[in-house]
Amino acid sequence: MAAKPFKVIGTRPIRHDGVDKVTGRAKYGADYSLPDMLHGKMLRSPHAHARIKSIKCDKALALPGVKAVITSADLPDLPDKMEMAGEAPVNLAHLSQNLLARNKVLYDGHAIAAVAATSAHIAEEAVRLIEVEYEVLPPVMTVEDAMKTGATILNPKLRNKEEGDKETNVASHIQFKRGEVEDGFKAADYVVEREFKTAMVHQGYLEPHNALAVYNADGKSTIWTSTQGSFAVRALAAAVCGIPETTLKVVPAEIGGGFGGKLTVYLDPIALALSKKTGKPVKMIMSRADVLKATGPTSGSTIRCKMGCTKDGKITAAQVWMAYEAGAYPGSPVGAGAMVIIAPYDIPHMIIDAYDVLVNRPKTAAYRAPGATNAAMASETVINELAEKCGIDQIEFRLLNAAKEGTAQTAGPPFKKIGYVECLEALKNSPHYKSKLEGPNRGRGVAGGFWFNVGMNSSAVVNVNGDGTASLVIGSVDVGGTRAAQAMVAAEVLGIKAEDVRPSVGDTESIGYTDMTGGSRTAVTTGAAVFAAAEDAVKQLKERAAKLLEKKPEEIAYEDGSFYAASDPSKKLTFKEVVAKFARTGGPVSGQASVNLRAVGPSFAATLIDVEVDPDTGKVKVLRATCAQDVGKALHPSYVEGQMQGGTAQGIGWALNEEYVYDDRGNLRNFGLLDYRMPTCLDLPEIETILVEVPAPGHPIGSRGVGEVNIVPPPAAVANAIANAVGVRMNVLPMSPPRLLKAIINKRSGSDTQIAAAGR
Amino acid sequence: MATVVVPALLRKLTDGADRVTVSGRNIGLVIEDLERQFPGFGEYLLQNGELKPSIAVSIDGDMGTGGLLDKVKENSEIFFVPAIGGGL
Amino acid sequence: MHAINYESPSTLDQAVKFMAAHGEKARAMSGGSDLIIQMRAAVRRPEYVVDLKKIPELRQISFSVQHGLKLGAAVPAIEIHENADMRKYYPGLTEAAHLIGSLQIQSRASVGGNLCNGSPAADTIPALIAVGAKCRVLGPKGERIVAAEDFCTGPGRTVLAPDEILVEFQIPGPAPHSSDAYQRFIPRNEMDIAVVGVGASITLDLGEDRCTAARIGLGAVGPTPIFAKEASAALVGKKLDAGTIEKAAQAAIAASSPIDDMRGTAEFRRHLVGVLTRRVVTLAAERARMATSR
Amino acid sequence: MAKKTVVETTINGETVEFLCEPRESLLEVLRDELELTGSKEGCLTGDCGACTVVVDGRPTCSCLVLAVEANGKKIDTIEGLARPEGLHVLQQKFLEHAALQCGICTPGVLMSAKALLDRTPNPTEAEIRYALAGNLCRCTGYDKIVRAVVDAAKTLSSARAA
Repeated sequence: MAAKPFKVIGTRPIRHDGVDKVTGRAKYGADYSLPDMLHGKMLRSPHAHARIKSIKCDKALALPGVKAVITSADLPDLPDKMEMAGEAPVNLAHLSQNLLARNKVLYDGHAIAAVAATSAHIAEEAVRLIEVEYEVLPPVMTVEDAMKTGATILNPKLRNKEEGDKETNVASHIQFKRGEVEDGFKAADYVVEREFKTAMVHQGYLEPHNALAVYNADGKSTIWTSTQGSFAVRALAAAVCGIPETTLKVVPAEIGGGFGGKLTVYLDPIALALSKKTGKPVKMIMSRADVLKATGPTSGSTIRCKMGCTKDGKITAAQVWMAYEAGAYPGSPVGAGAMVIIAPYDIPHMIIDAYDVLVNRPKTAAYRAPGATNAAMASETVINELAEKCGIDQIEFRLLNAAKEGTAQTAGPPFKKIGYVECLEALKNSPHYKSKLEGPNRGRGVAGGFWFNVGMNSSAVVNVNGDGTASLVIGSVDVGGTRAAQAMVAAEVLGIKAEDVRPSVGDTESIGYTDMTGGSRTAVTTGAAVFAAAEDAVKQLKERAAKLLEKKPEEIAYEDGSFYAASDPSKKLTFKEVVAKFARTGGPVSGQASVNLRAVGPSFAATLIDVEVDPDTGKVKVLRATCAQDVGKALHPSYVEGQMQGGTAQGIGWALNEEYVYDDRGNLRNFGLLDYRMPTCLDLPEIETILVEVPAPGHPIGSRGVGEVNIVPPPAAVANAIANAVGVRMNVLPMSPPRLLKAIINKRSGSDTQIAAAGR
Repeated sequence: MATVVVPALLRKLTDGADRVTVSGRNIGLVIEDLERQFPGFGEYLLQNGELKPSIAVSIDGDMGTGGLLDKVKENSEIFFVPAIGGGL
Repeated sequence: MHAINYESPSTLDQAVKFMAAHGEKARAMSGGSDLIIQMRAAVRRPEYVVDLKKIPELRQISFSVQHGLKLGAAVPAIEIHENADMRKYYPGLTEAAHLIGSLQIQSRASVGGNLCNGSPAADTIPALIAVGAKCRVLGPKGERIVAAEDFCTGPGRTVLAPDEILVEFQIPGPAPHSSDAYQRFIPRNEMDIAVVGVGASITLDLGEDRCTAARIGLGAVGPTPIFAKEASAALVGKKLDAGTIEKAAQAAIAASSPIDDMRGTAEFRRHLVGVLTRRVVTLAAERARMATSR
Repeated sequence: MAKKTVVETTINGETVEFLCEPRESLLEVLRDELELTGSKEGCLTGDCGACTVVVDGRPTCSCLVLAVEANGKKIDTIEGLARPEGLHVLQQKFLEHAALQCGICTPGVLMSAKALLDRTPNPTEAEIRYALAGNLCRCTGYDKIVRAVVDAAKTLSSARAA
């Protein structure tokens, strides 16, 4: 199939859900309502670290309109170990305690109680009437403080197995080792070692978390919610509430952005528990402040990166120490960070030590290529310093060391066919790189990035209609246009127009198990499921055609929209002719497939960014950006470009102004979109995209995940551009005006340009 | 005999060896053999009779199902790597 | 949000009477782009919200070169920017108003609301100080006039008594060869609160090539916006060369007393006061040079 | 508790009467009372623009307007942008240029763009970016949104010329 030229894949049809979304008709989680519905609101901790001594709810319950108040006492106490919930490994005790604190609050905004009332306003007022007595504990806000001996301990159950079973804030230590790193550094002519600090940042989806839950008298319940994974919500919400998983139906609403932050649950189990207690539907919508204080951020980090190379530019060794903020419970993406930080390069000797560290900040969640962007900020800027020392162009230097098919990945297995070299070549040959950059305080920077992509499980059903159209049901939530891409895959296999396939996202009872939309897996794995389901339908149609042509099914070929027998090609039946007769040839035709995809093509990107620095204020203007990414095979190029532009934009925000700012009491200061500064329309240039297509081995279409890797290079590319513009090497994210100005002033005064991460 | 590439922190169990040879026609049997040769391996890899959720297996460059029945060929190359999920 | 009552008087007299009756429990609102947010966050919990937008005096812009400008306290920022006289004769005050939030906010937010909210970082206040705005305040005891630089008494606090309302700004007509400018520093290019804001008005004697009058206002570098007297004086009677402007910039830095917060460090803010004072004085002087004698 | 007030307003050309508490925002009433859920809640502080509607010809954050203030006003929401004959040119261009991904910011962006083009038929790219600065989009990087508005402006002005 992949050999034949595609007819539908690679074209740009209007997305099937488009009209609903430009007319305001598309229903997102918050747009659902039920008769007699209550509204839920949460009480959250004003302290970063405290013991809860008592919770009094009587005043809140006395307020007219209040129907119920719940605390962690209303939820089952779950086992404190990693388990599979559905298909996802999760520590249910930690999950449950993060939704409603048990005994201890571990961050500013940690939920303590939930109220259900007849209006949202009444619920808010009731929350103010709940009285909580705290014993305030000292907050631990940085990985440095958390790893100190004698540090305040967040979770006494956590033990350091490596050092005599002591209490610790280090949830895990992972190490990767290849060759003898000291030998590698001996062989180097140049060695660069830097320490980097990157701030905690949020995914920043515009739609706050929401949930509408109804628990019925028969013990069956339903949740409508904006999530990246309806089956994950089913598993996690049921576990937290202590009900059988399959008594819960989860209906995925349209979702207003996720970027990894809507893979887990926050409100869903709470709304369900409130519904169970009141017997009425309960709707919850998070405030923006709660979204920032209590959901999703990805880890801030401290990374020490040392690399050496020969004078002709061959990297000989890399040594990395990295510690990521897990937040209040274990689970930072430091493992992934460790496996990507030097993965784009063929380095004979390396050692990487990675630590997952508890701090009094929100439990981190996945964010687009989790752990990779902070990691690349370190490795990709050190690489530019090495390139400068060698006097080699920054793209050429990367080409000299780029990973190829057969290069060992950090964890050991060799890469199959990958396209990093092709991305770098594409960037090198781009009009952008060939253009001259003139003017004072302007600079140009390149960086590369790698992300795995995951396979996991997907299901799809293709129902062929008598009029020659088809309906497609998938379990993958559509965050950015994947529904259209899947319809195109079905259309390609069925030999009909993309417009003639009507795709829809099924709920947990109308489609087979499907993992979350995440890990850049949807176009790839669900695409493979749709491909197989459509082939299943075609196989059945061949049998029908065989009856009509009075031939054996195995004789029947389907090409260019018509069925015929090899023995008699003159007698052809069109797709429409065959499906029109399905009732008389054996009934409806419905193709189905469920896949567990394991060979998944990882993706690489390389990004080129021009900046202009205002040396008086330290403010950076991004003048031009170009992203080259290996997408395997683009299904719908417009939405692939959109992913690349969106990831680049988020990466630029991370580079320049986005950060969590906590005061010394551990309270988040910037919990609104005024002071959590995501890029506006005026902060970004036109973002150019180059789609590099190196087909992924083992995939029916050759697609690779396209959603994530594009966020990885920008911060390092901006840092490299700043260095090129004003000669200062930034080792901190974000590179906000006060920090860059300080570096520029330090450089003028001749002092070390390696600035402290402190201060804003 | 298949080859297992030993995760860095487990090389203390194999007195530093980064590759060891094992017998067994599937991952479950391979882990049994590892435990026999290098006591402690099992505890690191298994949790109540199943592969730990945090660990993935790569056999000859392809990710395994996460189950213990994944086939292992003569002279297969096996890696135990941290699982990359969707990010829960 | 707590339960509120909404009142929308259509005359000054009704408004004054209502505030006199409910002052302590009432909060005046014009655009609401600060008050509604504060009520949602339970920072302010008034029983009565008094919407002043329907009072004609608070919605007018009347200007003549001779008599100067009367700017209603509740005129939305966007109407100020759309007014040709405002853009021509008070470009600094106009650009300050045009920097409040997004267009969606400017369709509601007013200069009066911006001042009464009492934020040290409010964009229009340094610009009001620069043009020498006087604030006409009305209460049960009658009317009083307060200079813009004397209006704020601390973060979120002003000279307004609970039963008083701000009616309008009275701004002197532009002298020949005079103009104003306002600039702020923000990390993004829109949708931010000023890390530092500086407004300046400059009057020139072109024949003598010197500055005959100057006023510099500073924002976000103290508990209230600041009238930088010494900085202004440093320009008067001088030729506006780099040296003179640098003296003013240093005086402005000396006049500022910033703090560290999430939006910037004190050190960074002091530096920016210098940068922006140089830029704003230079820009205002250029405009004044262009301004034909009227 | 304050008693409810009757508000009479014009929404998408239709006279509409509704009953609301003084503390309810225009956004709440549009979404919860009138079931016009096209306007979205993103922040309730006027920083994201997802709730943008056009009030008397001006783009406005409906989360920062008390519903009682809407009395006697003319309000246009995303639900009124398309006509029975078909989509508004802006809507058509957003689809053609793939100027949306998750779509949650799209109604607000479209209403801001509509207000811009009604006052400024031939905006520069800078004017477009300024007019949309109050509408955050986290998915697209704005690039395709700007292209779509540029194209829509061209199409509209050539239609006017013809």
